[in-house]
Amino acid sequence: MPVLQYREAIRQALAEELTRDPNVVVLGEEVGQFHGAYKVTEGLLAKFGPKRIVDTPISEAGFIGMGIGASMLGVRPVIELMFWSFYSVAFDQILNNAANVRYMSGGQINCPIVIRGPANGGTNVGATHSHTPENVLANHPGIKVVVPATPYDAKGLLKSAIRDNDPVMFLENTMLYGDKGEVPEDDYLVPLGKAEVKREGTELTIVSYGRAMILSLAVANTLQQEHNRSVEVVDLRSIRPLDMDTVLASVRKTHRVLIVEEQKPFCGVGAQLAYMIQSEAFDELDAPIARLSTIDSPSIYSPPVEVAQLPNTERILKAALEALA
Amino acid sequence: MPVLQYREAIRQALAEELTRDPNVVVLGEEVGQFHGAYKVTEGLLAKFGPKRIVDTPISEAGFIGMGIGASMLGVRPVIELMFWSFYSVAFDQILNNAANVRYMSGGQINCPIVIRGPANGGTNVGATHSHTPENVLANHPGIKVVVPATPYDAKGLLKSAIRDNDPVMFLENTMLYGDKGEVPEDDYLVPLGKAEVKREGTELTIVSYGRAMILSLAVANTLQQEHNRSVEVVDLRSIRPLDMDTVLASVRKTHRVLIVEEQKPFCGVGAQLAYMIQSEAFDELDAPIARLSTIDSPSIYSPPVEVAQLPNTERILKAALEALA
Amino acid sequence: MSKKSSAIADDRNASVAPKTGYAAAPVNASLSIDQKIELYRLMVRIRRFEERSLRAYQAKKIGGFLHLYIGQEAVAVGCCSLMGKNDHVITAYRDHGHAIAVGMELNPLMAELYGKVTGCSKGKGGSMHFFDPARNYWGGHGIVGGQVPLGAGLAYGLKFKGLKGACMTFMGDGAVNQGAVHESYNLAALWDLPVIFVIENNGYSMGTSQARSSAGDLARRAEAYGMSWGVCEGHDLYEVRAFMAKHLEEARNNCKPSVVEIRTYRYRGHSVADPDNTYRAKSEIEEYRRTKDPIQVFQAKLLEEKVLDLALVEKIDVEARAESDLSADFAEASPFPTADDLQKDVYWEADNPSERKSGGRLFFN
Amino acid sequence: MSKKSSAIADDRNASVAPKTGYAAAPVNASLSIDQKIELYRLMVRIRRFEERSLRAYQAKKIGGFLHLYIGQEAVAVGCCSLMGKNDHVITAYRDHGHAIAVGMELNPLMAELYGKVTGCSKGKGGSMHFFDPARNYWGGHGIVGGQVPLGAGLAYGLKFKGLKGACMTFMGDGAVNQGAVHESYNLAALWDLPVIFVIENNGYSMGTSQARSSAGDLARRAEAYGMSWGVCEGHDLYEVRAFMAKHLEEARNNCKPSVVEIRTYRYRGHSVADPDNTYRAKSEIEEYRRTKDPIQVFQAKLLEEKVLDLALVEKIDVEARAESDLSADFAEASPFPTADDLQKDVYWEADNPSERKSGGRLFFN
Ligand SMILES: Cc1ncc(C[n+]2csc(CCOP(=O)(O)OP(=O)(O)O)c2C)c(N)n1
Ligand SMILES: Cc1ncc(C[n+]2csc(CCOP(=O)(O)OP(=O)(O)O)c2C)c(N)n1
Ligand SMILES: [Mg+2]
Ligand SMILES: [Mg+2]
Repeated sequence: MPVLQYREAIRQALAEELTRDPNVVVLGEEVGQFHGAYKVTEGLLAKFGPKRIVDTPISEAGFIGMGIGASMLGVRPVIELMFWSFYSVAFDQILNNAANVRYMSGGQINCPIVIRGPANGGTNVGATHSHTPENVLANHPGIKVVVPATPYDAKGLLKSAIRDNDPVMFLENTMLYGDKGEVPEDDYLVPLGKAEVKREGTELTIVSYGRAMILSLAVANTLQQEHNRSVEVVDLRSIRPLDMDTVLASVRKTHRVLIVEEQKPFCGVGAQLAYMIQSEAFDELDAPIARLSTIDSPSIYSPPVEVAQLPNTERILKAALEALA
Repeated sequence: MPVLQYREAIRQALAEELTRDPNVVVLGEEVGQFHGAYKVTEGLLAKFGPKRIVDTPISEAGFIGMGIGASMLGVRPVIELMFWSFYSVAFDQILNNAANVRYMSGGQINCPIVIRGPANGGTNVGATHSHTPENVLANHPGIKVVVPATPYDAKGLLKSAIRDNDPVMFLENTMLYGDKGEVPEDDYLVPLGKAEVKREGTELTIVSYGRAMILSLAVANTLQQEHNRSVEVVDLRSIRPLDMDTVLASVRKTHRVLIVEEQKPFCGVGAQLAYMIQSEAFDELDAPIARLSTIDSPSIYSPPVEVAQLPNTERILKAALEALA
Repeated sequence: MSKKSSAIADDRNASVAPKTGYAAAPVNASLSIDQKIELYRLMVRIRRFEERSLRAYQAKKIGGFLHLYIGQEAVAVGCCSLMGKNDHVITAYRDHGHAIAVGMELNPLMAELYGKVTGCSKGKGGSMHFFDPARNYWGGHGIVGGQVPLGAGLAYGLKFKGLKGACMTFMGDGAVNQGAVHESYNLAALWDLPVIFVIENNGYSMGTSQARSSAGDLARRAEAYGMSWGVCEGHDLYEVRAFMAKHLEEARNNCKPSVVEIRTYRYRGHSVADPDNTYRAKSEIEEYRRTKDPIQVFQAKLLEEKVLDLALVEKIDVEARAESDLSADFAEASPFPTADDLQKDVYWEADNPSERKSGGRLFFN
Repeated sequence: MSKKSSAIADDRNASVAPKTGYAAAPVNASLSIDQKIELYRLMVRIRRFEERSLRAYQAKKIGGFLHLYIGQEAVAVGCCSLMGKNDHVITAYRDHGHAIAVGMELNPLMAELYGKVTGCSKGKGGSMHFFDPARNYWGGHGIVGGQVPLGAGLAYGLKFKGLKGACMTFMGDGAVNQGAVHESYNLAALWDLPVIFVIENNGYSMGTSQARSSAGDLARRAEAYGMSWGVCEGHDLYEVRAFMAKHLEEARNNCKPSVVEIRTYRYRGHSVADPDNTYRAKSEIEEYRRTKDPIQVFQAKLLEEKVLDLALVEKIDVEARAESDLSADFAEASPFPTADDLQKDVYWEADNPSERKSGGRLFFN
C-alpha cells in the first residue's frame, strides 16, 4: 500500500472528491497559487483550475459565510482555515449560521460545508495561534467535529466529511502533517462517529484523539515494554458524533480510564467524556477517571516550555502510571 | 432593606462605580438615549452624561476591541452586550485580545474591562439569541466569568467585577431582570469566586447557578414540602474563578450530586464540574453524578417547547427524584 | 390566497397609463393592470397581516420579538416583484414583508409566529427566522449583518453554477457597521458576484439615528470597493422597481454587484415590546404616514391611473383583513411542536436515518 | 543602546541642509545632525538585528514564525520618530521594526525570540508579540486586523483622559479586508478619535498580491467614512516623516482620524519558513533593493548632506552588527522560563496574591 504523509492523504482526499463531485470547491487563504500555508493543497490549482481552487482575501467571516450561503444552493465548499485559531473572527458565521440554519428553517436547508485546517499547539506560535476549539465547536448542536490522527484516517474521514450533508469541522494538526502512514489509493471512507481501538490492552483505557492519541500510543508501548503494563488506546477520531459504545466497552474491560487531550481543561472534551463515562459506567470504575490536558494558561511561546505545557509523553506516562497505581 | 429588581441592582452597581471611579465608562448599543434594551442603564445618561454613558453603533468587535484598548490605558469600560449571544461577532477580541494580552506581554498589560449583558433562553427569541456561553468563555484562561442569580449577588458581584483588574464576563438573565430581592444601599461587595449555599440540605447536593439555580431552589422546597427530602442547593455565582471547596464540602455531606445548568450539554460547565467532583470526591459518591442541561438542540422558538427544552422545575424535580432514588 | 380579480381589470381600456416619472419606466409601464393590482394587494396583505400579528402579540399568542415592517412595504414588494426564476432574497429579522412579497402564504407565517408546527419553520424559527427556499427566500436572520455573507454566497453559488440570477441581500441602516458586511462587499466586488446589497434605511437602528451610528453616507461606501451604488426613495413602489431593475440587470447580465440604499420608514417601535418615545417625535411618524405612506401613495397613483377604484380598494382591504384573520385562526387551531420535535431538523443525518453513514451519538445530555 | 556620536557631528557646519523636497519639510529641516544620524542608525540596527535573528532561526535557536521587516525600515522609523509623550503605537505580527523604532533594546527582543525569560514578554509572546507599554508600544498582534480596534481604543483612552496624543495603528495591506478594521474606521470617524490607521502596503499578504485580495484602493476606503486619507512612498524616510507629521498633527490637535497607506516592500518571504517563489519574481525584489532600499536611500541623502561619511557609515554598521551579536549572546546565555512560569502573567490577581479579592480556583486541570 502506498505510504503517504498526513498532508498528502488530505490532499488525495480533496483531489478525489473534487474529481468525483463538480460541486466541490476548495476555498481559503493561499490554497491556490501559494499551494497552502502548509502545502496541503499543493498542485490542486494546476489540476483543477481557479474555479475549483479559490484563493481568498483575509476575511474569514466573509468567505466562510459565503461558503455557507453557497452550500445552501448545493455547492459543496471545503474551506481551509490557515489555522483553526482564526475561527475566532468567523465564529458567528460558523456557530449561528452553519449550525442553526437547518434548524431555524424547520429542516428546509442543508449546509454541506467542510471547514478544515490545523488546530494544535507545539509549533511555538503563541497564544493567538494555538487554539484547539473542538470542544467549543462540538458544544453547538448542528455541527459535526472530526479530529484525525493518522494519514489513513485523515483521508477516509475527510472524504466522508465532504460527502456529509451537515457542516463538518475538520481539525488537522501541523505537527502531524509530515507523519507517514499507509493510505490506500482507492476510494475508501472512514465513517464519522466511529472510534477505533488503536491498541488493545487490559489494565487501563486511554481515551484520546489527534496528536495526543499518537503520543498516548507511544506511551502505551513504553508501558508494555518497560513496565509490563497493558494499556488500551481508544482513538475517538470524531468528537461529534461521538462513539461512546467503543469507549464504554473499553472501560468495562479495563475499569480504569485516563483521558488525554490537547485542550485547555475547563470544559474541554475530556470533561464531557468524564461526565458520560461516570454516568454510564459508574460501577465499572475502579478509580476516578483521570484526565491529562494542556496546562491551563494561554499557550506559551517559549519552545521548551510549550512542550511542557502540552500533553507530552513524559506527562502522559506519569499520568498513566498514576492511573494504573 | 430596600427591595430592588435585579435590573435595578445592576443599575445601582453601575451608578455607584461610575460615581466612585472617574475612569469607569459604560458603553454599548442603546445604553444611553434608549435607556438600554432591557432598561438596565435607565437614567444613567441623564445622571452621568455622554462622556460616561456611550451609545455605540452595532459593531461589537469594534467597540469591545476599542474598550480593551482603552482599558490598557487605564480606562475601565463596562460594556453592555445587548445579548451575550452577540459575542459571536466579537469572539476574537474577547478571547484573543482580552484573554491573552496580559500573558503575551509577560504581565505588562492589564485589561480591566467588564462585559455584561443577558445570556439565557426562555424568552422565545430563537437559536441566534439564546446562547449561554459561560463554558466557552471560561474555557479560556485569562478570563473571569460570573453569573449572578439574585439582585443582591448581581449588585455585589458587578461592583467586584468593575474593580477587578482582569477581564470579567458578567452574564445576566432577561428572565431575572424583574425579580426582586433585598439589596443594601451601601457599598458592599460580593467577591468573585465564592459560591454560596443558598439552601442547606442533607440528602442531595444540587450545584447550579443563574436562573437554573433559582428554579432548583424552588424544586428543593417542593421536595422538602411534598416529598420530605432534604436537598442542599449550592449557587456557584462565579464560574471562573470557581469555588470548588464549597461544592466539595456539600458533596461530602450529601454524597449525591445533581448539576443543573442552562447549557447545551456537550462540554458545558456541568461536564467540568462532574469531572472535578468525581476526581476529587470519588469515594464520597453514592451514585453517579447526575446532570440536567438544556435539551441538546439549537434553541427552539416555539414558546411552550422552549420551556420544555430548558431546565424547568418539572425536569429538575424529576432529575432530583431520580438522583435521590 | 388570492386569485386575481377586479371589476376594473375586466375593463382594461378604462385605465390611464402614466406617461412620466417612474411609472413610465419600462419595468413599470409594462405592468398589466392585474399585476399592478396584485402589487397593491401584496402591500395591503403585508400590512394587514402584521397588524393582525400585533394583536395576537398583544393577546400573548406570540412570544419573543415581533419586528414589524409597517411603513416599509413598498421596498420588499418593489424589489421582490422583480424576481426571476434565478433571483434570490435574504434579509434580516424584520422579515415578514419579504416573505409575503416572495409569495409565501399567510397561514404558515402566522403559524410560525404562534410557534406552531404548521409554521413555515415548524415553529422553530419564529418571527426573525422565516424561510422558504422553494421560493428562493433564504430568511430571516437574527444576527445583525450575519446574513450578508450568506447573500454573497448565494450569489457565488449562482455564478458557480452558471445561472443568470442575482441575490438581493437586505440589511438595515444599522447593519452597515458590522464587519461581516464589509468583508462581503470586498468579496463581491473582487469576484464580481451577482449580489445587490440593499440597505433598507428606515433612519434608525432601534433608538439610534443613522447620524449617531454611521460616519459618512451608507450606500456610498461601495465606492471604497469600486462598486457601483445608488439611493432611492422607498415609499414609491414605482421608483423602487425602476431603480432596482437596473441594478438587477447589472447583476444578472454582467455579474456586477452594487450597494443600494432605499430610504424608508417604520411606523412602529423597533420591535413590539420596545418603547418608541425616547428617540423620535410622534410628529415625525405622523408626517411620514401622511405624506409618504407607501400603500396610500400607490393607491393614489392607481386611483389616478384608474387601475383601482374605491370599491376595489375596499374589497382588497376587506379580503386582506379576512385572510389575516383566517391565518390567525389557522395558527390558533394548529398544534404546537412537541418536545420530541426538539431534536429534529438539527442534522440532516438524524432526519434521514436510513441514509445515515456516520455512527455514534449525535445528541448529548 | 547607543550614545550619540560621530566625527561629523562635531563639525556641524560641514553639513549641507537640503533646501527642497521632503528633506526640507519643517519636521525634517528641524532635525539636528545627531538626530539624523540616529534615525539612520535605527534603520541599520533594525536590519542587522533581523539578519542576526534570521541566522539564529536557521540555527534553530528560534521557533515558530519569524516575520522579517527587512525592506520596510523607513516606515517604522519614520513614523515612530515623530512620537511625542502621548503618542502610541500598535501593530501586527511583523513587529520587530516598530519595537526598535520606539526605543526598545535589542537584548530583550532577541531574548524574546529565543523564548527566554529575559525577553520583553518573558518568552511568552515570541516574535509576533513584542510589547513595551512603558514606551507606548502596545504590540505585536498575531490575528490579522485584531489589533486595529485596540488601536482605536488607545486613541479613545487618550481622548477620554484629555491627553493630546495620537495612536498610530499599523496594519498590512492584507489586513484591510478584515471586518474589525472597518468597524474601527467607523468608530474613529464617528467619534473623532485621534488615531491614524497606517496601512504598510508591501504589496503582498503572504502570497497574495494586493490586486488579488482587495477591491479598490486601500487608504481611500477612508472616504466611505468621511475620513481623510493619504498615500506616501515608504522607502524615503524624509517623505514618511513629512507625510505622517501632518496626519499626527491633525489627530493630536483636532482629534481627526485618518487612514494612510505607506508603500513599501519586504525582501524576505512572508515568514522565514515560507517559500518565496510562487508569487513574485526575484527580479522584482532585486529591482526594489537596487533602487529603493530605505537604508541605501537615506544613506545616500545623508552622504550628500554630509551628515554621514563613509567611515561613519561603516562604524554604524559595525556597531549595529556587534550589538546584534551581543543580543544573541545575551539571549543564548539567558535562562528559559520554567513550567512554573506557565501560570504567571495570566491573571493580575494571581500575580498579586496579597491584593487578591476573589476566592476559588483560577486554574484547572
Ligand atoms: C450582532 C447583533 N448586534 C445587535 C443586535 C440587536 N439588534 C437587533 S436589531 C438592531 C437594530 C438594527 O437596526 P437596522 O439594521 O437599522 O434594522 P431595522 O431594525 O431598522 O430594520 C439591533 C441593535 C443583533 N441582533 N445582532
Ligand atoms: C485572522 C487571520 N487570518 C489569517 C492569518 C494568517 N496570516 C498571517 S499574516 C497573513 C498575511 C497578512 O498580510 P499583510 O496584512 O499584507 O501583512 P504583511 O505580512 O505583508 O506584513 C496571513 C494571511 C492570521 N494571522 N489571522
Ligand atoms: Mg433601521
Ligand atoms: Mg502585506
